[in-house]
Amino acid sequence: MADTVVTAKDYMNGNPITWCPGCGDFSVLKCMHRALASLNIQPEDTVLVSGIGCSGKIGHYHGGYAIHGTHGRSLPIAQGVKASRPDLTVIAAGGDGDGYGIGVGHLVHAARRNLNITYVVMDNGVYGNTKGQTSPTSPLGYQSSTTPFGNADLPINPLLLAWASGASFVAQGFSGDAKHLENLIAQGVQHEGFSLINIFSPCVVFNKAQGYDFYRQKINYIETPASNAQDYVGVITPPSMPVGVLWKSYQKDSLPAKEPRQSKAEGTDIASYLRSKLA
Amino acid sequence: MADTVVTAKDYMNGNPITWCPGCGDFSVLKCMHRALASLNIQPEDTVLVSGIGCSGKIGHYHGGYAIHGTHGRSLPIAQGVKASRPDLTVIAAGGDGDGYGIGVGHLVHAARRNLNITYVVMDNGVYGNTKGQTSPTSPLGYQSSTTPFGNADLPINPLLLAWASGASFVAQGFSGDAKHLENLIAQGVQHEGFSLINIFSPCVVFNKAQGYDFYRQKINYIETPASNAQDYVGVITPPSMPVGVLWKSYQKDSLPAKEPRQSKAEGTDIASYLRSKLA
Amino acid sequence: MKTAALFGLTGQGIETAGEILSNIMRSQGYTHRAWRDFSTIIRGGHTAFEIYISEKGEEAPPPRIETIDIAVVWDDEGAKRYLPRMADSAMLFGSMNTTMVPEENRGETPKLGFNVWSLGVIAGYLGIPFPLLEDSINQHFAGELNQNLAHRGYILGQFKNKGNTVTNKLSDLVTISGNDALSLGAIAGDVRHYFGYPITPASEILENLTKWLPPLGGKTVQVEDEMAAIYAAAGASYAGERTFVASSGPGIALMTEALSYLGATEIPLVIIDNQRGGPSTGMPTKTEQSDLQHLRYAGHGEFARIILTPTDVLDCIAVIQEALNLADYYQCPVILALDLDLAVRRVSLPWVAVEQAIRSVTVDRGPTLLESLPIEDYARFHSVDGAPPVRTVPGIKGGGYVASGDEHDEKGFMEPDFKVVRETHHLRRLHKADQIEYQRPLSIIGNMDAPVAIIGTGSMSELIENLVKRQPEQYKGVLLRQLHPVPVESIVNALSEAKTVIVAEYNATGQIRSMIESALVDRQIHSLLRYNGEHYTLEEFQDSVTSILSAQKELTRG
Amino acid sequence: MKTAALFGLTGQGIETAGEILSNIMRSQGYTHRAWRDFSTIIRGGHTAFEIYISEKGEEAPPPRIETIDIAVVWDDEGAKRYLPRMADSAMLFGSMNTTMVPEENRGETPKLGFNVWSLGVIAGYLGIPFPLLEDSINQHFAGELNQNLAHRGYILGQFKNKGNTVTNKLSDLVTISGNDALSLGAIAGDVRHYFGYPITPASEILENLTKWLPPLGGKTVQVEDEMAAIYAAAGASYAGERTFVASSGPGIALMTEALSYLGATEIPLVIIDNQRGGPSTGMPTKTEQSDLQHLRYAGHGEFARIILTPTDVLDCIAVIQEALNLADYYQCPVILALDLDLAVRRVSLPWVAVEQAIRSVTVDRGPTLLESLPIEDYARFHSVDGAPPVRTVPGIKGGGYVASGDEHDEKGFMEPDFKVVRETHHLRRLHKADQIEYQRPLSIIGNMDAPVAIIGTGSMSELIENLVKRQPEQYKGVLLRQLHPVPVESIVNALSEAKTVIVAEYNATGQIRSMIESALVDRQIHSLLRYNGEHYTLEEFQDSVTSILSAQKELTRG
Ligand SMILES: Cc1ncc(C[n+]2csc(CCOP(=O)(O)OP(=O)(O)O)c2C)c(N)n1
Ligand SMILES: Cc1ncc(C[n+]2csc(CCOP(=O)(O)OP(=O)(O)O)c2C)c(N)n1
Ligand code: SF4
Ligand code: SF4
Ligand SMILES: [Mg+2]
Ligand SMILES: [Mg+2]
Repeated sequence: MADTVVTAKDYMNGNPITWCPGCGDFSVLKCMHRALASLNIQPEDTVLVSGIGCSGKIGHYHGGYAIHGTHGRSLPIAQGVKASRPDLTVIAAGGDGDGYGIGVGHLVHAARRNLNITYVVMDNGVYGNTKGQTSPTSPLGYQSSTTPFGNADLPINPLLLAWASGASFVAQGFSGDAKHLENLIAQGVQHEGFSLINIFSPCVVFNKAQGYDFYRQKINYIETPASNAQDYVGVITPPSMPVGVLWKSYQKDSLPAKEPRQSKAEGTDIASYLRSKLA
Repeated sequence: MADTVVTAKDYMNGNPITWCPGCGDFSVLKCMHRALASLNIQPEDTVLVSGIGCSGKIGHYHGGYAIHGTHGRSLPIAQGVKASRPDLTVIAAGGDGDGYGIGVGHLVHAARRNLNITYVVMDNGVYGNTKGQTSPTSPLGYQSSTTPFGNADLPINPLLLAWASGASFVAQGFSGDAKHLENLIAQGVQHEGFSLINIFSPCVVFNKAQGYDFYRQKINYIETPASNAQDYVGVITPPSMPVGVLWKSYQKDSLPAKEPRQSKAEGTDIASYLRSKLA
Repeated sequence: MKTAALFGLTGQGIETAGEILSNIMRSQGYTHRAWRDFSTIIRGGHTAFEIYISEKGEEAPPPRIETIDIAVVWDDEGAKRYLPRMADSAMLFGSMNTTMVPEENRGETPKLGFNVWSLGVIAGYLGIPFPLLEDSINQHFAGELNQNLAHRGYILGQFKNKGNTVTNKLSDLVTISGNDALSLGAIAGDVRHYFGYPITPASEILENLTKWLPPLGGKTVQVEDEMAAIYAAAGASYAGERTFVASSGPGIALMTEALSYLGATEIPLVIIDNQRGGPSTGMPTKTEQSDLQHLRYAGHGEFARIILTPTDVLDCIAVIQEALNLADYYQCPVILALDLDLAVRRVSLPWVAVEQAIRSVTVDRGPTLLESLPIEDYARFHSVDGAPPVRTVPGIKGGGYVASGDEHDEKGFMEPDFKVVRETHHLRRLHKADQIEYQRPLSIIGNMDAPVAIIGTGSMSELIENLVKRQPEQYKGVLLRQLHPVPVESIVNALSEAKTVIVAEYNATGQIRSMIESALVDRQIHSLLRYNGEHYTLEEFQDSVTSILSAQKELTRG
Repeated sequence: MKTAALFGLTGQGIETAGEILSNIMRSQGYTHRAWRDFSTIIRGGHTAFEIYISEKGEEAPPPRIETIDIAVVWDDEGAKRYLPRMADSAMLFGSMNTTMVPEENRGETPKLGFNVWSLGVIAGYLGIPFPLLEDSINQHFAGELNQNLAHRGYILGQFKNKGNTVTNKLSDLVTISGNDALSLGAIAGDVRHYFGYPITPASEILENLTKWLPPLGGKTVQVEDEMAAIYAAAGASYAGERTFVASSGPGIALMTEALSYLGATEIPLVIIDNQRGGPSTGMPTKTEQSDLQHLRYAGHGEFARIILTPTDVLDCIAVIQEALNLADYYQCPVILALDLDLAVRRVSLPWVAVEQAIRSVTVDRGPTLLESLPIEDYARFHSVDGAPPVRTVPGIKGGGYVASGDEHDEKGFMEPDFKVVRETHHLRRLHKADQIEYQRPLSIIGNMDAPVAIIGTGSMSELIENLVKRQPEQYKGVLLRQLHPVPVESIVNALSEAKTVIVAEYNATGQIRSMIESALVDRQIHSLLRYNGEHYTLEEFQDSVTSILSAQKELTRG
């Protein structure tokens, strides 16, 4: 349906944006829309499925079709859309708590199922929306209302986890570098399979320690994805904070190719077809 | 409470065992009991928490305390027991569907939380109890009633996944080698932190392709755990089917050490204590 | 009617033997109904197969009854179970393990050939031509040993054949279970995608659709759990594709949060609960109707839903199609509550009846906008005069909107003035299905003016139907198909002059009775409850009904 | 009573200002109640703080009322909201952004100093000595700018101080919320371990216990989701440790499968649902009582449960302790249903009252066997004369057993004869809490012989109590604390001669009314329903009651 040339603006729906001033998620929204526009995908052919959290509100600002799901369930919903409507461009989006905490089981299975969807995680290392509790990516020692004596649980390394689950495309970006991020998202959308894009997207209210400056100082840009497992593990092992496309394998959508949709109206007599299936 | 010397027999509770003749799980039960006895742990000081599946029935044959949980929830239950009663030896046990399918989110978090529990997975590459559907560890191309045209989802590699989630002890065993397995379980129980023991435990009814002979031919014994990430990834990458203790890091239980349990009865006046907490 | 039973251990192939027998009877044109007693033990638990064969060429399969004409048992456990039910104890056969079976009826048979031997016995007794049996056995189990066993059994059974012969009764029968019927109906209802997770007794649906959808350009996905299933289905439904989910108690319970989400977002979805014995994992292979109040209320907050309960296998075909239409129209969860017996009950019946059920409902997408007409200023949740709002699907230009579980206004905007939208949008969404337009809320069986009405649904229906057939002066049946919203008027009309009402249900608390209470005022109400997981035989059912009524008489007298 | 309101944007520190004000009033010995209007928007949404201060030295904090004595607003949105509620519109203050505020009441204040300035205005008006205010502000916000802002505000407010002076009214007040009360009660009830997952409005409980448990040798674990929370709690409870879970709608819905599991295994557990606006994510910062039927029925299959509903902040302290005792005794899920307003409502009240509530209940573990006495032939689920079975905990020799959600016999064995155990074990487990021994099923407010009874619970209680105080001849109140099993007799007795009953609840379908219907027969029943998420002021409530009754009169006349 790509008949008209679209711009990022066409993707806005006019809803007032209620993130805090300075929140990293503004940049993610903008980059996503720019990436989609750069690929000339029509807004009505996109479905953005988001989780619950500050990050999850992104669905409300998407001028195409959007599903604002429940906490941790964006990936199952997104896979449901894609499996039944492969013609659509499907993006799942949410926070670190949503995706790596309550939703991490779905991430593992989405990665190995490898449907052609793009998963954009706004990783701020905190539960922003519920006012600053420790999240699965909060660093060791992180102090918050739920870990006043310091976080003692090893943080999740999304790059390692998604890869270990079989993700065919893993990238990391930073909302402080929009040009780079836009390009990552575009690559993720173009990748034919499951792609995870983890984005350092600062929460300027509840996680001030991991703000823009922090990331600017720590991140290292990677130009080419690792070519084997050992290299990959080397590249992503902390303290390295790589950004770029880090892993890419060229498997196709792992499900059997979808044949064109048929229905009663389109010829087959369903009753006769069903009779042939019964003993 | 280790006052008497215990034997594996003391761990049996006399309930009739209803696994199919030849099922790999018999050996797992026996090895677990032998391992516990070898460590001279009293049955009443053990809690075995199992999931739902053929494998999950293991709880019913345990002569100590046992919780037969729901599908996929053995790890949360086990962690609840351990966090509140660190004096107990806590083992979680279940199947590949239970632990790597519906329950995989809990596995990821249990690994990174690193409580001192041992997780024993009877991996038969199939849903035995519901009569032979494809499981998360079924190989690519596996045919079953739910994948008659061949499984197209990348199987989960539990060794990689648990490790990527931060597990401090990862081992793999084979129910066809009881001596070896008993030793693995004993090491897992002794490890102070979360230990995963993935066990090739054939389902002789629904997954005949991955039977005892199959494993006997494929497995390779590993004597020493890998000393770094790259080595580990090398050791566990298919087609290698390593058995042995494959990863071990000496972190202690990651939660702050538990102070001795107090209660109203034991001195503190709770009301005064609480007053001190209020403005 | 002829009835036969087979009893042995799981792993002995009792189920397969049952299937072969059923197949033969089907090909011979006998409508029939099978009943299976499942064990959770894969190898070594006791299991039984019973078959109820109509001899009169009736189209409707017969119900489960008490009297067994011939039974073949592996051990004394089986003898104990079946002797009390035998019309003639001389018709009990068994292996050499048995002591209670007449000596001349015992046969040498290895553990793993027992099923084939038994098949022989029953086929001999029923007068099935041996070559027919031979063929069927060859298809399933090759080897001379099996042929010999079958033959030995056949001789033994034939000996007791008192003139039974098989003649073609009806042509073109098919054998289907409740789960098969749901699968057929779903496809007829335009479902092409299905997301499922195995669970007894709903796995069959996933397994059927996995085979049946791909040639139609559809597919199934085996997902990681039931939450993934219902949310994926919600995604597909949002995307405009018809789908549904099916599970049983534990899996349905895991879908609770999603029910509320579907309610809030008005995404249409059909949810099937094949109820089994609860609570928790409970009795996974036993029948129960004990999730009904849960299905009525599960989910936080307040939202509309519809609950339908199919009454027999054939009915499942139509009901799921109707449910898909209702979901598209009312844009809310539509729940189908079956119980295990109905879900796994296998019946043989004429294909024409099945075909008629398949064609009985037309796909109606309601106010779903599937064509790509450009829309101006679309408001997804805007209703004109209370009618259901128009729903777009992705791909339609100008139809984009956000479906959010956060409270929203008619455009889907999530930070509305709650004081306004709760009085408008929320109330519309909440009350939209308080009254539904549904043509078949219940079926009335028998004479309108019978003094006692028996109300029930699901697997209970066959018992009610056949009891009414036996005593039409005394009883009439009301088979409930619409459980919520309660079709008060239809029930009151159906009960008409019946002053005494028995609500028969498979649970311990009388859930159906409480749910439809407002339709039962001023009647003498009794509950007939069973909760041990086993489907009644007709005679057991009749006895229970009779004793309830005589207790009432006692009371009236006393 | 004196009332003050503060209105601004999230991120402006309105909440902190409110806390400071509350702190000062507490330290000055004024019992009071705070009310907050939350926004889901972290920065930039509108938010309000209201404080209701008792001047008469009453021990019980006052309710939310309509009349506001002084309000300070950031913008005209606030002016619009509060003008209609002002006793005297000359008492509306605001920033320079406002146009509706009297010019002389406007002050220059930066966006981020507005809260401090406002505090000054209110403190000046209330006659709080400036040094007191200065101290408090210094503790929270250092810097001269803030002092200046506070001072400028103070001068402005003082100008309108019509003789308000502060004197010590009561000594040793503490300020606690419903969530604080639950946390205190839990610790008093011997809870030392807690597994929690953040959610509005229950996160505070996790946050409190995280600070308060370690010195007692306990701890909290922030788990990955609500299923992990409830299953971990089940594990701890099985292990003999007292614990509970707390969440709100979405999280509670995710616990549904576990409810059924707890029911089946008879593992004691207390579950707290701080209800917020539904369905789904709904209105996460607004109050509602709309999960009640869900709480009553959620979970597949049939099992016993108890539902209690605390009536005010102080009550929470006792009720959670009682709930822990009931759970240990009846060995089933005991659910506490609060609504958001009660959970987050902060009140200042005398410590002695809190202490009394803490000490009012004694820990009673019921038939839990905590001592290591060797046991012979222990049967975990064996009941003598229907009494709850003895429950062992790990470590007790000979007490080992398996807790299974699969149906089992009295020893816990999972392959029993269902026909036997369903009539014995299952029925005992199902009906064990049909009648419970609970001393405080409800509280009666006012005169027994008032003609109109108002029934309600949770946040509604303060309105009922205070309306009864205003019109004792007309109304009496029945504050329900035991919702399920329905305390029919207690309700009937409480209603006594009241022919007219109003059931007041925060939902759209009258859930409490339906649940207690059997206790309301032969009365004229009315529902007072609100579902827009905002807690009534007393006057709004009174108006609603009055209009319901006048409609009734109309009817009677007409
Ligand atoms: C089932 C459920 N549990 C808890 C919540 C409360 N909740 C809302 S957002 C959130 C966490 C958000 O953290 P994250 O995903 O990191 O998003 P962020 O706000 O940081 O962008 C939680 C716990 C919920 N809405 N649903
Ligand atoms: C919530 C829920 N969903 C589904 C089921 C049905 N079920 C029982 S066991 C099982 C899978 C068992 O597979 P696995 O964990 O590999 O154990 P195995 O039987 O192979 O030992 C399933 C899906 C259930 N009991 N509960
Ligand atoms: S609280 Fe944090 S994550 Fe949420 S909108 Fe504000 S800055 Fe962003
Ligand atoms: S079905 Fe398979 S896994 Fe289950 S008991 Fe039998 S052999 Fe073991
Ligand atoms: Mg976050
Ligand atoms: Mg398995």
